[in-house]
Amino acid sequence: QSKFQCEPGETFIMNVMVSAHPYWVPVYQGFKQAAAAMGCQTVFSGTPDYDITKQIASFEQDLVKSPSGVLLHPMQSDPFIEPIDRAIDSGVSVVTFAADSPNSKRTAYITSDNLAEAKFAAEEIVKQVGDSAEYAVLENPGQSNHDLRVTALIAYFEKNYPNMKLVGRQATNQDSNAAYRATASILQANPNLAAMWIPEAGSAEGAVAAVLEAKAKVLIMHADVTPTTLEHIKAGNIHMSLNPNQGVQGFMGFIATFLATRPDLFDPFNDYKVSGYNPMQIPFIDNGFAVITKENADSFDLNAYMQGRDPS
Amino acid sequence: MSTVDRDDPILKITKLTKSFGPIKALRGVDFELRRGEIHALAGENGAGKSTLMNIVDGILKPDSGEIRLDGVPINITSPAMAQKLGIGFVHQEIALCPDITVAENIFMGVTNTSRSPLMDYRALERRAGEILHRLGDINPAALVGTLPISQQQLVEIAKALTLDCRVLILDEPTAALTERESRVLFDIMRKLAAQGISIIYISHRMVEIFENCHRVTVLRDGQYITTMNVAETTPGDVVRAMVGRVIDSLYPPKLTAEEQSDEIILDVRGLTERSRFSDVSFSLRRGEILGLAGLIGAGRSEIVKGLCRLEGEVSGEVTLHGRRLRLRHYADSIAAGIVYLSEDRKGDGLFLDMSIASNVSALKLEQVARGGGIIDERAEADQAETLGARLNLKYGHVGQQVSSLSGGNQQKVAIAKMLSVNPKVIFLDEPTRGVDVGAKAEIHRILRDLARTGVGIVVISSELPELIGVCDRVLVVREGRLAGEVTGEAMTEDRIMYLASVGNERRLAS
Amino acid sequence: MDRTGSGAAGTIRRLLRMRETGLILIILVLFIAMSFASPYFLTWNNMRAMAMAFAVEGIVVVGMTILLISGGIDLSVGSVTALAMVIAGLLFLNGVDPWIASAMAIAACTAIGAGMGFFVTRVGLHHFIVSLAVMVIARGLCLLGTGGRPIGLYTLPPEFKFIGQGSIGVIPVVIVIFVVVVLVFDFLLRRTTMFRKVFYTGSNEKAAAYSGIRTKKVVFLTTTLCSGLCGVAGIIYMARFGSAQPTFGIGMELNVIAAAVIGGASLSGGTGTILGAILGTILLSVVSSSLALLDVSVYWQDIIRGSILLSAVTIDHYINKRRG
Amino acid sequence: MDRTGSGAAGTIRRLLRMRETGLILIILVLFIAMSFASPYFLTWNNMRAMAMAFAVEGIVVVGMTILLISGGIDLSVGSVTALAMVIAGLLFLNGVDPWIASAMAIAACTAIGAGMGFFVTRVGLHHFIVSLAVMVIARGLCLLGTGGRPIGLYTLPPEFKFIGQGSIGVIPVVIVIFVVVVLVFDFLLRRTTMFRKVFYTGSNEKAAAYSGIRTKKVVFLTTTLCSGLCGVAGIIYMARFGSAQPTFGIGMELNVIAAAVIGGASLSGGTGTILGAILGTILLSVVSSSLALLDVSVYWQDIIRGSILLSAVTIDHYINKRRG
Ligand SMILES: Nc1ncnc2c1ncn2[C@@H]1O[C@H](COP(=O)(O)OP(=O)(O)OP(=O)(O)O)[C@@H](O)[C@H]1O
Ligand SMILES: Nc1ncnc2c1ncn2[C@@H]1O[C@H](COP(=O)(O)OP(=O)(O)OP(=O)(O)O)[C@@H](O)[C@H]1O
Ligand SMILES: [Mg+2]
Ligand SMILES: [Mg+2]
Repeated sequence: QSKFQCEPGETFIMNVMVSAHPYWVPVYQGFKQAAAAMGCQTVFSGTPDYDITKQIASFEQDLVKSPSGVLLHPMQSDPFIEPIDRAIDSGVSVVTFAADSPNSKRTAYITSDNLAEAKFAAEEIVKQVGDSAEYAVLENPGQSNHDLRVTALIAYFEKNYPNMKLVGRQATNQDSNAAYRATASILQANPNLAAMWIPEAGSAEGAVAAVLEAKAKVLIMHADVTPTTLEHIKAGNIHMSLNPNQGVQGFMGFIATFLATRPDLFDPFNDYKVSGYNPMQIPFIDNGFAVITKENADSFDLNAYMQGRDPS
Repeated sequence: MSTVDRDDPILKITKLTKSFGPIKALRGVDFELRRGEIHALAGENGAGKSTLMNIVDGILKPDSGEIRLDGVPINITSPAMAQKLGIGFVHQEIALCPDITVAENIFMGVTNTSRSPLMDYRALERRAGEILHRLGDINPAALVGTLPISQQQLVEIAKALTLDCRVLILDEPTAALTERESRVLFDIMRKLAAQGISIIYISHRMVEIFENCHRVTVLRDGQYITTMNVAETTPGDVVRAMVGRVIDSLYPPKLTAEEQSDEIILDVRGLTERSRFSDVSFSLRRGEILGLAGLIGAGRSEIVKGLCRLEGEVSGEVTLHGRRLRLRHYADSIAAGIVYLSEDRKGDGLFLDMSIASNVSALKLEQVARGGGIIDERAEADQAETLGARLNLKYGHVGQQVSSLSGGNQQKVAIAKMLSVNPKVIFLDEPTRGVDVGAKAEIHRILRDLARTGVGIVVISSELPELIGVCDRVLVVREGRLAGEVTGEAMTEDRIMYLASVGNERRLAS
Repeated sequence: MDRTGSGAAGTIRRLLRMRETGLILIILVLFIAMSFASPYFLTWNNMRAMAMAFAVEGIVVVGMTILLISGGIDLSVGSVTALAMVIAGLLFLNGVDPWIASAMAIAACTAIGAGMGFFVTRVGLHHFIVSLAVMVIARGLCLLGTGGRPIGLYTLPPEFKFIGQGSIGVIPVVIVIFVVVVLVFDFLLRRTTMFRKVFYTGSNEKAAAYSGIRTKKVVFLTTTLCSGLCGVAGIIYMARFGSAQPTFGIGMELNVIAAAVIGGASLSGGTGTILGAILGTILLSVVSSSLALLDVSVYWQDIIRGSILLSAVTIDHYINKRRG
Repeated sequence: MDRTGSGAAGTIRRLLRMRETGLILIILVLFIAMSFASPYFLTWNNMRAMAMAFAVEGIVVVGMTILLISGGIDLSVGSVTALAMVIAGLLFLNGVDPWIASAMAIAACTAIGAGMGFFVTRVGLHHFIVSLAVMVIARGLCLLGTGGRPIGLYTLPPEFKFIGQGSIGVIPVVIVIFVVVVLVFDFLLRRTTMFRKVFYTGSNEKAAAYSGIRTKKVVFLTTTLCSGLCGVAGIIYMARFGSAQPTFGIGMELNVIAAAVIGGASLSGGTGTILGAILGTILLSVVSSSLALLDVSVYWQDIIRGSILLSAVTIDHYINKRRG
């Protein structure tokens, strides 16, 4: 039997916050597929709430069940240092995904590279509207990956295309009605607005509605995807969307977690073994992102993808 | 009084019982109301009068017993149903909507059953004005919440009069009214009775019963005692039936000439509040009970509340035992020993959802606390029990919510609260509102005893006989000013009414 | 100055006596300030966009105001609105005619309101806790129905989308619906005997019951009505956005209650007007839109928004105190 | 059976008369059911994790309960808690001693509470609207101070982190603090003259004023106290997480108010106990934790959670009604 196989009954847990969010669905599918290939059991866990205390409680409860490893999306980095370290000390391997806790003892971190996304978006915008145009962003202060997507794009423009002018920057917190309101106002104040960059899909839905209503010609790019924005992409109302490769995130995330449970498989060319570290350390794995356009949009219908699959 | 049809009771109640947990409020009560009669219901506080009427109105469900209306057994389940059956009810505790105008309040029941889908505010206000005109001067467009309690009581009465009812229940409607308003009410009652409407009238005032009612039924401790024809009985008999013993003298003896002292306890000079009252000056001598008389809205309550710094921005001097007081808040007054018993026990007198004990202790918690402000629950209970016994309070245990007491007993809790602090001066605004004869005499005796020990007592009452019976001296208030003073022989109802209403002919004539 | 004037002077005097005058003045000042601050503010397009931003929520505000007047409160408005979208969306995807699907969704929301009304009036629980539980349950149903994923409804027929996206002349249909709802309920609430009972019940439930009003029925109906109007709002949102979002309206309840309270509704029942509540909605919405129009830094927006809210209610309070 | 027993029987009878008995029974039933449903439930680690999940919020619940009893309400608890973390965190990063920084942060929160108290008692606005504005403003301050990013504070000295992460014996310090706060305020509220005035004020503000109680002062102080306790909670969270999070506590207010209300506090003031409120917190928290432990599908969790909440208050209501 291969060493890349689980013991009977060996279980891995994926723990997230706001657990009903559809983002996790394909991630967990990837996680499950890798687990199935390696004969492992999986559990989807976490808290439905946007509440750090509850997520920590659920993580600690996961530990009570003594799983082999946990693939964790920590809502905030520092509060998880102590729980993660305690888990590792008790022999449970922990890998983070989509959000990190860099100062903890987690062995690996897998995510899509928000800086790469922002850079791609910036270059695409310049390609479409030229390098001296007005643009606006919507944001969600406090959510780190969204923050990064926005700030990185602004910084990239400032550095490389100084003639790009930021004329609107509004917090809409994934609320489509708030995004509608903000976009409508930005459009009023800036008739020459050429492009918008939106770090998530919920706000994009509201922004599109406002742009369509105002009959403005604004290039909209956003990250993530929902069925509605997908349809807008197909209809040409949204130029394109950058979607993290969620499946890869889950699949590779599982493998990284699995590997972390079997440090003996590996004799690294470094000091880790002698200095007591887990040699299966991977500081950063990029799961990549997909560019969704009119042409390939059909492959990103989550409802179609989930047809006949078990979400749990 | 001969129009009463003797053999055809419109309402017949047999063997009605009702308990609240361990308290048996009614134990097999019988009652019979004839067509066109005014039937008084008498009994001590807590005898079960309101409970009985609440059952007739469908507010409470009886445990057992039968109610027949027009000879037909009937199960009244809600006030709405009672109203449909033609039963109107003026409640002991005023129940009006404070955010709504007087006119709408009066016609609430009518609006409810109205077939017209639209409101006609103008017509409402006009019709409300017509009814109110007879009762007193109230603006139909005013919000009820802004009216003093006495005027609210008038609104409550006006409300019942607009109902097209066959049985009208009045539960102590005159408790906060002066005689003038009461008389208007009695006139209306008699007219209604002449039209064949049957009226149940609850009151602790024997005079009212004997001047206006045909028969009287007495309850005691939730039991039916007797029904008598008013013409064939005397107030003494009724009282004996109520309390089971004779109450000989209703009012305690007044100060004798030699007891009178020149020592001034409280001296008030030039008390003024912008629009409500001005230049009120009087002094209170040791041992005497001072009365304040006046028409409704004359400003008696306001003067006294202002003096205690409960309301308004008041100027003027207050001297207690020769020491000038600097009062800024009511708390200062309490600290100085001056307390005020509110006329509106439900609105600002009591914490209805709290226990008897914590109500009684509220004025000065330190009294039942050990060092450092820790409440001694035993001491708090003792305090309530002692004062409760002194006032003849009828209750289960001192942890009971005040809202579960009968109206008169709630009033006693309010009085107990005032007495708890051993005050130097007490202002009592309608102190015996809703209190039965026995307890009333007891309260009067307590007031007199307190006065003799040097406590200053000032009584505001709308019941002139009470003022005359209890007080050594009465000040008459008219439109926010002192209109005169009566003492000794001159203390008659006519004299007081004259002083209260001179220059106010228009209102008196209406 | 004391004589009762007729005509224009009388109208002005009556206006000044209205509770809403303070709010109207505050909004006017805001409008004037904004039209100096931004040349785009007083444009037709901006006005239209601002109105679109509060019109649908305004329908929920109407329901909430009536419920508040009757002495109730409803925390579930956000999730019930979302649930309406989800139910109608799922039915439509399963082949049901969108109009029928919408009617069924509104009926379902109304039934939820009736359920809350049951727990409040029959069981005797408090509106707060019942609607909190329903808020959680309805959100759960949204998630269960959709797996947490928004439902794309691009295939909705154009005549259905028209109610959310179309215009009659230059006026968007959404705004027409909003105005009609507001006018109808304002009239009902001020003028009909049926809705006056809502005030009586909220002002003093006991007094109302003693006058023969079936107060439980009144509360039951206002609770049901509020949820029903959430259903209507959900359908309009669905037509407008062309999608059903299971996470829609999180936190909406506070906004909606705030609008009603700013407009003079009391949390203890008995007072409130539709006009006032709508002015409250407009105030909140115009402040948000203005901050966006002026491109105020996101880190300052909340601070400014909260401060304006606090100042506005303070000023309004003093205007009313002076007047009354 | 009617004789008044002494000893054990008397204690039981007294227990049965308490308002909290219903809740205790419900929680017991839940515990028993859960220990059959999951072998992990009754483990020390699980109990510890569950207690840690509600301990700090429990301190806020204490403040809210007292405020509710006095007739107030506070929607700003979540953002004020976050603000305490942010203020203390920023001060610490700028070289202030962590204890002094914490004291200053708590003082700042207390001052915010005093500000709300001012608007409520002096200006005369409603708690709801004032605290809503403050909720928005405080959140804005958090964002402004941090740029929306959490502040990492692992350099906090270990003796400071001890209050959030340490244990005394096997008992986490957080839980010790929580228990002490609960016991102290339970005693104060039940037994002291000072806090009795809170009940009087909430029960009937006018009657309290007519009893010589400075009701405005009372309301001012309860409002201030609640915010101050949020400050304390924020500091403990900071020590526990080793970071200050500007987005912490969003939506916390509903949870906290729900806990107090489940525990018998009335939204119209005058009633409530600390014990009851804490039981309410425990109930809500144990339900959430149990659903997580049982791996219930997320799409079902909200539905079950809401239903349990509704059933629990219904059962509690009937138990209390029966008892009289
Ligand atoms: N809701 C209640 N809960 C418990 N006991 C009650 C309740 N209502 C009334 N009682 C009790 O029932 C008895 C009868 O009360 P009721 O109000 O009928 O007296 P009453 O004759 O109207 O007295 P009063 O003259 O003081 O108004 C009293 O002992 C009272 O304490
Ligand atoms: N809150 C209020 N707002 C406006 N006017 C008031 C208010 N309270 C009392 N008044 C008015 O002040 C005047 C004095 O009322 P007050 O209650 O002192 O009279 P009173 O002599 O005690 O008579 P009673 O108590 O029998 O009505 C009345 O004209 C009354 O209408
Ligand atoms: Mg009575
Ligand atoms: Mg008076």
